[in-house]
Amino acid sequence: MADFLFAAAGLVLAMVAAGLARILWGPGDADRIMAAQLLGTGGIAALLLLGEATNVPAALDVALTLVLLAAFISVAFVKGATRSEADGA
Amino acid sequence: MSAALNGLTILAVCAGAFFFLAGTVGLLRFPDTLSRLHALTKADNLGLGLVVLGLLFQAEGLLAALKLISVWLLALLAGATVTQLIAHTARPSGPQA
Amino acid sequence: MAFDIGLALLVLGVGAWTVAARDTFAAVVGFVAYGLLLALVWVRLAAPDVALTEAALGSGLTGGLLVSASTRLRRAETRAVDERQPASLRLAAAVLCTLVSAGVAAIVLLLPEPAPTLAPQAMVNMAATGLGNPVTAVLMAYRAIDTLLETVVLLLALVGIWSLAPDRVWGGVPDPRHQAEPDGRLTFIAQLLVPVGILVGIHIFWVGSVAPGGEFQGATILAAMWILAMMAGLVDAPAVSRRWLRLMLVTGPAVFLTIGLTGFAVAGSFLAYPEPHAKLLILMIEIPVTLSIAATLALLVAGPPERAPGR
Amino acid sequence: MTEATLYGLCSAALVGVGLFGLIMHPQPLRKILAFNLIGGGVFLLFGAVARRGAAAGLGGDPVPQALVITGLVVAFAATALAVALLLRLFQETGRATLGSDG
Repeated sequence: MADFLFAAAGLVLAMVAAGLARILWGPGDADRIMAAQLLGTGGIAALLLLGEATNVPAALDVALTLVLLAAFISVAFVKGATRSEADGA
Repeated sequence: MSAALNGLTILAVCAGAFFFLAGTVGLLRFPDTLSRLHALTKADNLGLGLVVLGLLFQAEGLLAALKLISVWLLALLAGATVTQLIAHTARPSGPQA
Repeated sequence: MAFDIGLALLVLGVGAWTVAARDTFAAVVGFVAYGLLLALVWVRLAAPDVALTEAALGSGLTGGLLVSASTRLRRAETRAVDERQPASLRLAAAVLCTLVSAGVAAIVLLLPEPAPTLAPQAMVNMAATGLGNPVTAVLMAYRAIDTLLETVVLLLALVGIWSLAPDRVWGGVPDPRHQAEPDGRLTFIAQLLVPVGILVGIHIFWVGSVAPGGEFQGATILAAMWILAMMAGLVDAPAVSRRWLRLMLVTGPAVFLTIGLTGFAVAGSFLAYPEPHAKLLILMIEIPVTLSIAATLALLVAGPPERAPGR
Repeated sequence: MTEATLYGLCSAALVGVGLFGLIMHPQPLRKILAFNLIGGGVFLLFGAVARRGAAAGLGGDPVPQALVITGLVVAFAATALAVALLLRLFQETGRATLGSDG
């Protein structure tokens, strides 16, 4: 079972890493933030699988932290983008 | 019993991995920002949800199960709302519908 | 092992992208991804406490800070686009950096065998503190002086930031007032996340005595939730000259210092805890320190005052 | 090769990559990013050393791990101060570079 979960963690991470190519292309900031968000959810899924495979229960707390902070970063982006418009006006 | 639970875990995790694949392909292939957002939210919600579901069959104790479900619910709700906010910045005039 | 090689290559790739990207915002997004992957690496290295800190602080709070800074600096950046260095200089720098990398790599490969470790001593002494998490025991007992100085460093950085305020807003409110969004999406997400986040933050602080977690990780989550509430317009940032705020900032280090000094009287040296009460004393330090750190971290993100102190 | 050695080598490469960015990028924000990249590499080196010191039923030596936690907090404080300085520079001059000719 552990081997399967481990392999699944690697698989999810590899696929999401391919999504990172989106960061390279852009073109907009929104695309980049989306790619990071996909990496975020994929990373969290990989982390949960990894934690179960290697028997690290604290991985759950790390995942909770990542979810909260990922939302925090996205909101910081939205506020920053609107503020930048206000600065420029 | 444990074999059946393991089977369910494998099934759900594989399905979850498939949705991550779909999300990645969508993100790479779809032509415009808003349809990419659409692809992304599917991957977010279903991929992570199925992985969480799969791991629930292995969870030891109520607290661990609760944390797993909270991770998914938070990702779901925060993801959906944040995606809408990002859609706003992608189109500064704001969507009309 | 294949997983580890893939993860290490991914970390390296994202790190290289952070340096190579032409666009600053793309580089910042790369950095956030880098932090997330590092959290995975820390789990692989059997350091869940560090993984939590990396997720909360190294990637999360730092990421938010850099994301908002880079979106604000957007307009300045377009002017600085083509400031490339000459090829000869790039080559020289590349050679230098390769040498540094090779040096560090050589150190890694030549590390002594068997590896020196303080783990057995840490385990033996952990019993005396009454704690169950060796990393927390090291932070709060064996290396308590580091932890005390660290809380002071945070305050000094905050003083530095506040001193950047222009005269007319001296002692004022950091951050412009955020209007609640008319359609309420941001308000909704904040009302949802903030209470859950506070709960998670307290949980991670509380389990820190027996399981991975602790004051810095918990405080970081609390700080992020405070900033989130400010950004959504749920609460306004306080004027930095407010007395309750100043008290909140210094209480933690002050209590830490007081208990440390009492150590001279009751246990013979600075920051020595009398044995039967060690756990209680550590908790008495940790609770105010956590609150102080949370407030300090949030205000570090909020930046220097930008509005005159209101009524 | 153990995973400690693998991630140790990874940390060595990260330090080099970050140092390159720190030297070559003219924009201060990129320098701040590169500084944090180097920080990640150095902390990872500590992590590799800690992993090698696994003993007494622990997966790693807790002392270097605790030092990394301290280091992460201090690195954050330094980053926040640097970002505040940079934003203030931008407010005053409308520029976010240090070049004398710009």
